[in-house]
Amino acid sequence: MRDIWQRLPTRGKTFCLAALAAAIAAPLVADRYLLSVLILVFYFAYLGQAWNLLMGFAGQLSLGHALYLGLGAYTATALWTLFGIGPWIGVFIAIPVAAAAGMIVGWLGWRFAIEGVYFALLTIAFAEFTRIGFDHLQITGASAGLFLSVNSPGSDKWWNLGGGPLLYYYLALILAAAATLLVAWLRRSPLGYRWLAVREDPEAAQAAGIDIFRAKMIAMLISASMTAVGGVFYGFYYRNLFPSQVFDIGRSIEIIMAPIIGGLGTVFGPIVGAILLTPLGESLTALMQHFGINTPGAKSIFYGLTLMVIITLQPSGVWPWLARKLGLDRPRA
Amino acid sequence: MPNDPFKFSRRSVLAGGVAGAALLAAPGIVRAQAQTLKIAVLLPQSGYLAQAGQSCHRGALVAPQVLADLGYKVELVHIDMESNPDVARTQTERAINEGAHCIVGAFDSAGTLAIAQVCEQRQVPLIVNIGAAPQLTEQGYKFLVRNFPTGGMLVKNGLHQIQALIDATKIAPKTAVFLHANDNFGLAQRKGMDALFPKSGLPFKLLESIPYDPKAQDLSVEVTKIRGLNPDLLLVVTRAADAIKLVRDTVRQKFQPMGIISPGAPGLYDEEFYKALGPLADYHIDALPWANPKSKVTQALEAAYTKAQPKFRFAVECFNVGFTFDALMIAGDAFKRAGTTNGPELMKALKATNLVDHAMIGGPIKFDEKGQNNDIPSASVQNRNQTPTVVLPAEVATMTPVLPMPPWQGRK
Amino acid sequence: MLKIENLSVHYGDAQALDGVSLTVDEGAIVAIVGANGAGKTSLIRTIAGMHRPTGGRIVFRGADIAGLPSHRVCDLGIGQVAEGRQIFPSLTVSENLDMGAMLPHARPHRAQNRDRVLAMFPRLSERIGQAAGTLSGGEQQMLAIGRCLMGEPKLIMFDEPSLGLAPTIVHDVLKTICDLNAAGMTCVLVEQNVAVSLKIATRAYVLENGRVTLSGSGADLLADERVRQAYLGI
Amino acid sequence: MTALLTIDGISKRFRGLAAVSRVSFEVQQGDIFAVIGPNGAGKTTLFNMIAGALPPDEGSITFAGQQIQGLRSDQIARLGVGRTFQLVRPFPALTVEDNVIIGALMQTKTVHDAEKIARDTLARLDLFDKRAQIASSLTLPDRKRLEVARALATGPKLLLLDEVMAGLRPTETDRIVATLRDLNRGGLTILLIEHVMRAVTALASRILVLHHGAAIAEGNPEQVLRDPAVVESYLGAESL
Amino acid sequence: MTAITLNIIVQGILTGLVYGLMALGLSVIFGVMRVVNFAHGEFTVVAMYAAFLLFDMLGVSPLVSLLPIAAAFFFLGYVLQRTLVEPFVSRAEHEQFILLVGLATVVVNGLLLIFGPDARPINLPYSFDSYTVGSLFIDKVRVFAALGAFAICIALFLFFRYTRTGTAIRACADNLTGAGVVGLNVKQLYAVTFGLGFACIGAAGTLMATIADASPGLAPAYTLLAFVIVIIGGLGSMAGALVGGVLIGISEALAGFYIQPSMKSMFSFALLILVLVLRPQGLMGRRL
Repeated sequence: MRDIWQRLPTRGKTFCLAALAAAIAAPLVADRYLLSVLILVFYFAYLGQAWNLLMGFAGQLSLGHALYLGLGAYTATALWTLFGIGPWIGVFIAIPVAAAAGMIVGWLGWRFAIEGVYFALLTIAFAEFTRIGFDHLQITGASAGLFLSVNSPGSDKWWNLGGGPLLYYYLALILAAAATLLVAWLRRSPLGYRWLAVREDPEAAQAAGIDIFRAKMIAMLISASMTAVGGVFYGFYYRNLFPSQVFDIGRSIEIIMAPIIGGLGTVFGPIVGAILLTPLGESLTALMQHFGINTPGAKSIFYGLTLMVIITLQPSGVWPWLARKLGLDRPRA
Repeated sequence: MPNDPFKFSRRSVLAGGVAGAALLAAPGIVRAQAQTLKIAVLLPQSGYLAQAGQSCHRGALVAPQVLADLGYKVELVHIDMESNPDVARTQTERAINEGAHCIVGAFDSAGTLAIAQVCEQRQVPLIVNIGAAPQLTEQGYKFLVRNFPTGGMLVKNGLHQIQALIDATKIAPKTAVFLHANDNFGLAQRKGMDALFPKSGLPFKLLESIPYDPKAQDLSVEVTKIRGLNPDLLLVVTRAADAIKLVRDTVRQKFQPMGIISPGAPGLYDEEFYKALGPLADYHIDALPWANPKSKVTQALEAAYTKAQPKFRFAVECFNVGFTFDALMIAGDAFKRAGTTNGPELMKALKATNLVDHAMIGGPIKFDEKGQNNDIPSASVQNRNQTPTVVLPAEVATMTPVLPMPPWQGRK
Repeated sequence: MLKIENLSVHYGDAQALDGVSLTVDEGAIVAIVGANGAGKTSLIRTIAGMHRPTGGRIVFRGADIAGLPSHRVCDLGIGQVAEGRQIFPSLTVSENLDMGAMLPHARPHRAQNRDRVLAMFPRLSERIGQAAGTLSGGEQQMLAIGRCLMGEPKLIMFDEPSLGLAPTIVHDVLKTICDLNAAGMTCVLVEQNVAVSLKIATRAYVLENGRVTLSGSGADLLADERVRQAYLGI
Repeated sequence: MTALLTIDGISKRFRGLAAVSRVSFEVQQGDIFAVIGPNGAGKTTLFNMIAGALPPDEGSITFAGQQIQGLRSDQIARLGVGRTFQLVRPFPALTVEDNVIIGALMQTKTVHDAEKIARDTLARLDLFDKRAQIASSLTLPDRKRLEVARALATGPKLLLLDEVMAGLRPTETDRIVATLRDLNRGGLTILLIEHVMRAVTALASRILVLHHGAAIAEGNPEQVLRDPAVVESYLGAESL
Repeated sequence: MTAITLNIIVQGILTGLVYGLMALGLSVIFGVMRVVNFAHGEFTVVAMYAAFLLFDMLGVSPLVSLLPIAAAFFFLGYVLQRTLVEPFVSRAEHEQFILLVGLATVVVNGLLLIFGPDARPINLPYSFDSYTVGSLFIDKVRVFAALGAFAICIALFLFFRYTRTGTAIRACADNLTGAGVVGLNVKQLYAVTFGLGFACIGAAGTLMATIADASPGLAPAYTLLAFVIVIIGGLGSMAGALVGGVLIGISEALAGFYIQPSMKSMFSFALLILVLVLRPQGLMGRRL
């Protein structure tokens, strides 16, 4: 850990500390709306880190992370609503459930040498398969949804992940910060090096003694587990779940936007991406309203155009470019 | 050099960012003791619920003038929640920051519950215009009222209407099949059917309940399955686009039931349904809450609507428009009685609502302790000359019901 | 006919060719020898327009063709028999030949050229409807040469034409090159088989590390101790 | 001396073409063994089979007393066989140092130790000053050296080198030769494929000549290079 | 019972053929350029709207507007490739993905903005007719659409098989280096390929408009459906797209009938997973 810190250039250290301090202090000055936006920023930064681990570091494209998000969310909320098992315990059941799903996807994909686009489509297929499955799973309310009450005993207590925006704000902040630390640490760990090798050249990695299947499976394990924790947060933040919402391919796409736009395979990319994209959407809404434009869809058009422009101009993401500009760059990890 | 293209736009990006940040941070506008009630209307105007959301939105657009004429002072902020709970949640926060005293929305259950979280914490009342998931009023939200029937209530009233239709037309169906979309609304109705049909005493047998995937691309297999069962009545819960596919395949497969009746779901009377099916759209029946043609409020609303939205027909839109309007009127009424925009007091006034004159049929609007209005009866609405027409109950009907429906062949 | 001046090529940040200059006279066979990775294939592909040079000039019959796309270069009359033959395995022999004649200048004479090629390589006409991937290595090499001839080149660049072929077939291939040259075709030959290529070459260049380190007539280089040492250690 | 690597009658066919047929030889502990032959002779295929990248169709490969044919390449690497690729394959987007650390992580569990090993190895191969560069920006000779460094950092008992001198200048070749000799003196067994005869003659204690997949000669350098069959296969048909 | 089963299978085949045609465009583009068009469904819906407009304003039957729309889409695809997609052909998959997802977002919301959310039907005189063969009911429009799909597929097959441009495109797919070696104009051919893929989308969308109603909401579902079909049939294989479509059509029909309609696409995804695992190149695809 200390190693990571020492490796940062001085400007980077200042920058990190300042950003963290600002984030911790934000509720003092920010209003509730800004907080709710920041909650989303951290939430997407966190999920982006989880996905980035698999794609950015281990080089495996998953377009079905909604699967792990949904399984995490459903497991924890169902444990709470059906058996009164709180989320702090439930999360430790949600993680293995999602991780097991990840293992199945990974095992099927990598054992049978399915790669690139084909692997991506396999992940979509699993997510969609599960979505329809949950549409018929009566115990979690099937397609009619699973609901968490707000006034059952203890449901408003922090130990049951209930409460005001500050709880969710700091929780999301802690998740995002912890995920970033974890990713930074993993990046400098033997495991991280193995992933990079697998991403760069699987055959050469194998020749260097790396069991690439195992390396990919571990990446999937961690990524799916992290995503499941994000799912638990989602479930308790929104307090209702519908298969068509959480397992939707749109969710998966949402998760991967921030890291790609921010900078794939970088530690700060997912954060930068989330900081850009979520407020971009919100600002567009606000701007539209400000100028009295009430044309449904117009905002999304601008959003889509922005994505196209960014990926055309900065294919490796905004962060590497930004880091260069701010003098914070080290060679891309 | 490779960064040059970006340099060009940096300034504009910066400008956009600053403008965005300024808007994000816009401080809450003075709130207390306002002369008008500021209501934020959150609807899914884009995304997968756009069709219904935009229909509700048209209702919200004409409401302020009508309400002003009725003596209610409201000011509306229209927000597109994009069929996305994330957006619903942040935009609710923003709307309240910018001075909204009350929220109306949001057609979709997931979005509604995302809004409910915020409203509960900020003690700002949420009036659900449309949203049938029974759980909305079962989760213990203290700042939520719903002037819309639950899935179970819709089915219960719908089954009553079917009995009334059988009585009125003297048909004697022996069998029926229930087809429903397997989404949250459809499944809520299915649960209602499973619970209520056996107790309803209806004189026919329910052969099977068939769920279909609302994302499926065609319904020909479903129709073939139904044709194999050959029921007298086809009871359906569909979305508009699916209803078109359903009727088309039914006609193509030359299957001729006595009637296609929805026991409590919209879907058989949208404008796109008429446009797609023409004469074949006629004689299908929806049993659901409807605008009361005899009510003065409804008449005023219709007049205003017809003027403001010449491209749309009030008769077709009155379900979405009417419920959205009523939700706004409930808010305006509570404000009038409370005399303040203060959330808890407004909420107290809302709970004490006893609104006699409103757009949709039914008695005075009242809420139980959970915030549910339990008195929202259904009417039987039959498509006649490609217009939804109330045929039952008799006191609000403008035509008499026709069953069995005329055969597909030879319709003009 | 072809004059290369100070040509440089980079792949990303790595330099593949560094200031290469060479001349190919009309009717000559010019051999380019060098170790694997010395830049021979990069040179050929850059001339052919498949890579963009980062510096230098490629003058073909008086016009600078550096940076032109490959289809334009081919149309000017520079043909290529590429390393690894690069035939289209799932297309038939006939279709492969046709693809050689997609160049605008060669299109009108497709039929004659085809007859000529098939007369030159009778084996190909026996297999005309067969998928090219099913041919033997030698047949594939014939097809690659035949396909190149369909484009009516003025200059053919052969990149390792004997690679992976049995000795008797290597002999055939080299003989074909000599025959073509005798009929007036200018040839550039990159060949592992150093002795033979130097022997048939009128002029030769030794490429090391992206640079030309030796040049001279084929016979001179064949006698050069440095060449013998570099390639045989004797 | 005992045989570290024993190849016994291995063959490999691709679509009917015999890339390697019934090749047998032994590499003794502490030897530098060279495989030469013209392009397309099957040398790299042979290497790939030893390193586990390709399974042999028949025959056996014994390394340090254990049969390794059919094992995955990473398993073989962990048994102590390091390799380089003919077409160099460093991890392009990573720094030189990170490339070597990845190799070194096979010997050690901690990144800290791996870094130390990597730096030593880089110093040995004259790449220390370039350790912070991105691998894809290196020149070809540097990439070749990096390839060797990465293989070396895994701490192999047997090092398979596939044409690492190709494209190097004579002085550079001499330096690598010296380095390899040094490593060999330290106990490392080396099996190399090489075209640069200057290096082969300087290094190898035994040479195997492959031609069209078959072994046509084996022996010490003087014998082999005087063999007319070898000269023929190498210089090609002098008569045309 | 058997009659109904047969009827369901026939329906499945007909629907499947049209789905197959819809997937064809995706397959053509991927097979040659290795670019996955994530905006596939969106452009299919654009074609549906085009067919709707021509029918609504000028009364042109989709069976007639098929050709002009396909031609216009060819042009659209050609231009898109030349301007937007070309720089991305050799880029990483995820970059292509973001570009095309961005494009899809723009297209689908553009449609919403222009046409609104309502479904737009094309009511042909025979929209509600069906052929009765014994106890089978076969929809006329489905028969026409399936025949159209079949014809287009054959035309495309002939184009690729027997024209020089078609052969050249196959050559690019077969060996890109080889294409450069013989001097094929790869960029041009790629643009033609993209154009052809789009022409397929145009034709498929037009035929689709006769059996389904155009609405923006359809787009993502179409993209997904096309993926499933193409992977099952084999990305890049023309016959595979039709086979995949028919297979999906039949399996969904049977699963819908014998198991439960709402679970029918689950079987498509299960089939997809099975094919990916057992035969990743797809049923009719070449080895990867």
